[in-house]
Amino acid sequence: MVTHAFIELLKQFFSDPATNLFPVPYAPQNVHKALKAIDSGKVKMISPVEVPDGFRGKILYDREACIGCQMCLKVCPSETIEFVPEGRKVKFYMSRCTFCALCTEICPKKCIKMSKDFLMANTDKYGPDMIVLDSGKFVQEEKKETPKPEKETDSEKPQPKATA
Amino acid sequence: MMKYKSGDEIAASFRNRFKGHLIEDPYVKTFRNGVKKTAYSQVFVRVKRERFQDAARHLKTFDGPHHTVASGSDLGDEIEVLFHFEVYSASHGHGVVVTIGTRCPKDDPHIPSLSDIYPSVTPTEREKQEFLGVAIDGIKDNRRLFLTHAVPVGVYPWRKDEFGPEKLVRQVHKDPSGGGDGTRVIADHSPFPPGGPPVKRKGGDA
Amino acid sequence: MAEAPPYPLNIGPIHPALKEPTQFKFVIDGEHIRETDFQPGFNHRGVEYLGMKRNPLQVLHLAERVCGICSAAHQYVFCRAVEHAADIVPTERGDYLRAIVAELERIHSHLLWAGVAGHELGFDSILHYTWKVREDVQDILEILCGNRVNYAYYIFGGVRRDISKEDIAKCRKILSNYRKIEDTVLSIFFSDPTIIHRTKDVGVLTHENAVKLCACGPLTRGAGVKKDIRFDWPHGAYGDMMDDFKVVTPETMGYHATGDVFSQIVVRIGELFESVRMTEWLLDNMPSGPITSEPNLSALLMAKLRMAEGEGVARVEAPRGEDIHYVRLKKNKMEIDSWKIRVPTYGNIMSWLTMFKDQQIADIPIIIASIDPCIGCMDRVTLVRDGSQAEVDWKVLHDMSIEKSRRLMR
Amino acid sequence: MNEALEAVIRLGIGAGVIMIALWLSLVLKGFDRKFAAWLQARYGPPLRQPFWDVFKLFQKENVVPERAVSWAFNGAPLMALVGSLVLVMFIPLGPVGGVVAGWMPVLEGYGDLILVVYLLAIPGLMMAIGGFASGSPLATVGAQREMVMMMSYEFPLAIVVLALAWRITNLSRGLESFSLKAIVENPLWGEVGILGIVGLALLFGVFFLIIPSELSKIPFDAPEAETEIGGGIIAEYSGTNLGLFYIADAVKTLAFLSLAVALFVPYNISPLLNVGGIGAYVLDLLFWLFKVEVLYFLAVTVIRVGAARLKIDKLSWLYLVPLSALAVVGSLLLYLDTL
Repeated sequence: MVTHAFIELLKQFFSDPATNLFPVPYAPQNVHKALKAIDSGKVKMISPVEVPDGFRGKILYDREACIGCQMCLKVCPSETIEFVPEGRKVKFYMSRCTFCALCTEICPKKCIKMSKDFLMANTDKYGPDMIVLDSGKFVQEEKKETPKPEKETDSEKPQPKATA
Repeated sequence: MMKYKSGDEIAASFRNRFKGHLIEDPYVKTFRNGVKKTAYSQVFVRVKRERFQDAARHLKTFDGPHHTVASGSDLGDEIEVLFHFEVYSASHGHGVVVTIGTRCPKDDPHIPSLSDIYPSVTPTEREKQEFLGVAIDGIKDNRRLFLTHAVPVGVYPWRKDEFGPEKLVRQVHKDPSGGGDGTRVIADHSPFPPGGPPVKRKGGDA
Repeated sequence: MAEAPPYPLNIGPIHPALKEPTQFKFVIDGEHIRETDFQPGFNHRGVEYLGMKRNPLQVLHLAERVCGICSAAHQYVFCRAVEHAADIVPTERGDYLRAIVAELERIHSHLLWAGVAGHELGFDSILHYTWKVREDVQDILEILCGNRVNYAYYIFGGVRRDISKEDIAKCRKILSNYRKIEDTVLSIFFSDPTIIHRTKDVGVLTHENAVKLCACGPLTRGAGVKKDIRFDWPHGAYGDMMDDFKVVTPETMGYHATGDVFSQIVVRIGELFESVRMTEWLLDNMPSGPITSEPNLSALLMAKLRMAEGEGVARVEAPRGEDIHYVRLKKNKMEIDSWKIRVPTYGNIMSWLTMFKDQQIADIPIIIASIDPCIGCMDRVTLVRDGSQAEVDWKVLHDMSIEKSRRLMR
Repeated sequence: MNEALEAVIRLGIGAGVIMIALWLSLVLKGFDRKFAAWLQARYGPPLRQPFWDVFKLFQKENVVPERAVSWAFNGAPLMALVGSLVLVMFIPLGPVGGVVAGWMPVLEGYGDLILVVYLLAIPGLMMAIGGFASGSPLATVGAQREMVMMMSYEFPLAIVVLALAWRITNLSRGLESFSLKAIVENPLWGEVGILGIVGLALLFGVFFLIIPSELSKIPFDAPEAETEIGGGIIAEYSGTNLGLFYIADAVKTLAFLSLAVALFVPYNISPLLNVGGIGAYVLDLLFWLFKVEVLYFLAVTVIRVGAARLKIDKLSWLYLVPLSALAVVGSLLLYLDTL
């Protein structure tokens, strides 16, 4: 009995598989050794699928620009952000972050932003990679650059309204 | 085509019918969204406990009340239980959300069950029993629904008084009454201790 | 083995037919089910309790995490409930963008369900096929919202991101791909003899029971009841779409509404492509204007939400059915005073149990899957049990896992 | 003295055949998984994955449930494997006839097709015994289903085998009726008329549909039914026992497919290409492997990924009524052809 499913399956049989084999084609016996091999260049890593602009990944924090207003603490749903009274700065525990990006929007100085980095798996949730203290000065740099044209949206232009 | 009543008409109907038995005046909230500003509304009716079942029956005079859920909150001295319905469901644009609620004092925490009128309320009534510590008289199934037996009987997560779960937040294994590990509680998984729901004495701190 | 039939058969808390922990207690006689009982609560996380300790902006992202699949629906409905309580009016464009994400989520959720249903029937190829197709809609959601699962797209008064011209073009391209595969998907699901054999007259929910037990979502539409909150309670952009779109029931797809699992497949697959058309309609008719009525988050939080007093109920047609939140806000109090979530699965428990009547053991997985259960949404408290000697303490577990990680790193 | 020597030689060959069969069956399983993955637009595991699976299962702890009858529970997997390995001894694994006409199964002459059909039932029977011995309701349900399945598909299988054997006797060349050797060396397709060919095709079709059910593969895997009864018969099995079942299943698959090839397509390619000597043997061996793999792909892999699991009542009906009827029609056509 030839069903539609059979036909579709046979089509798939003769086309390329849909999977992206990240990071290596077959599960390695020892993940850490495989990662080391990738780092040393012995094994070529198959890169993950590209993420679009506006992806919410690991937090970037411009420590210098921060004024310590603590608004981000008020909106953070998961207590990711800890206030450090010395210097009136904050630090971010990425293992708790829910990537809602509310802190980036409420920050009056825009000194928090989200990178495209999503490979954050770690065995130690308080490890150096999992706490964001300072990721360089990006607020000033961005100001120095000529202001990029905003993504063109059609919200300003008149649009045909919904017709009845 | 049948006549659909608006939120205001439904509120007025409750106002006339239950005059003197209302906790507060029924009120309507109407919203308009989208480009065409289509209106939709919700009605809040709060009836005294004695007439609560009547109010639920009165709701049946409107076409097809669809029961969704009961919510509840601890108001301090009283416990409020709200049953959310939609009348004129499956009407393509005429639905009205009707919330009928009642309150009971904490020293007499029980309300009548609606399970004879709406068979689908049993799970949510079970949930209210275990989460709010309010007994539902005439409930069809008295077991706990969501809480496992690791939560001791006598702790009700939505209570904001001494029966609340605050003391459980860090130490689940400690029985609030003192001894025991609190994990094995009662054989029939009833949400209440043998004497019924906990009673808060007025003015007392228990 | 010792017992004579009928004997008890427990499905769950952990079982291949269940994607999330819950428990069914059946009494079976040979292959036939005689009695059914249901015990949820294995995955209770106390979300409502947590919510009553947080301010609405924080809860917005907690609500999103009630469920991974219908996370947009929960954000949407929570937003609306708070707006109803605090008298915030969303903007027109915001309404449309909200509806777009909600409809895209319906596409992805129904595709996911179709795959899971196929898996429960032993038809894993369908799982692989639908999930492959689902990647496309996930891509749109990622473009629109930033991430694939928890979108963080809604905010009180509108949405958080606007849609750009090139994004609209990308969306249209992907949506037209869905239109292309429509016939293939319909014929795979509606004419496969093994699927028909496994789903026709299985798990029947009669029209009468669907009305009496207040079932919701595709389950009730499969029984021929035209309940759909998008059209019954025309909130947001759905009020504008009422003339162009109708509720999808098996009748509109050309089948009889028998209430069995097959009708639900028909409804869900039909709705999937209806949602594709709805999204295109929304993109075509999107009004211009601001995307949110209060772009300043601190003003929103400190002024509007803190000063709000009142209560609100909101309902949204999540992919699985009716999703309703009740919120009460108090003046000068940052935290939410009272919050109640009701998810579709909760509303369908009573209907579910009637569907098992006189069915076979082989039908259990597909009947469980047929309502598209989301136990994680329904249960909402986690308990870490410790102290008792027989049980493993979480600290011990934690130490064990650290030790294992170290061992692996060697 | 000669007999003792012959016994020793046969033992040695037998051990070799077992080794080859174990290796080949796992390789074929690897191909099965790879092709299934390609059908589903996946990459699939490497070909060596079944070996890793077995290797890993043999390292794991063997858990015996408290309520299980432990001797039956532990004995069943071993007996299932022994059953499949004995089966291998009776079925020609490799090209037969043609250049290598002298090559035959190790135990050729010690048993016939009737024995093979009996041996085929042993792994399934052992799985049912193991399921009943597990003491879990899920396994019991699975074992009940396995018994129903066996009762259903053995009936058309018996009809097919009987029809073939009868036709071989009817060739009136003094051949033994149930001898595999006779069937293999006298392919029936060339011996019968047009009616007979139709009959044989019907019988082949029935046999083809018996393959996935005999091997408990989707859509006929109701006894295991992962999503319904959590593995059913093998729900309680773990470690070495599960590994033994795994190998038994692989070997049985190989044996059953070889039987199908031997019964219905016992042809060689070397005469066609006019090759001789050792080249012919290699070519025939590859061709035989190709036939087995094609049959594996069509009868197991494609059906396995392209259908939903059938319910046990439908399944039983399918074998007892339509397929049995088809088999009877096929036999009748074979009979009519001799008139």
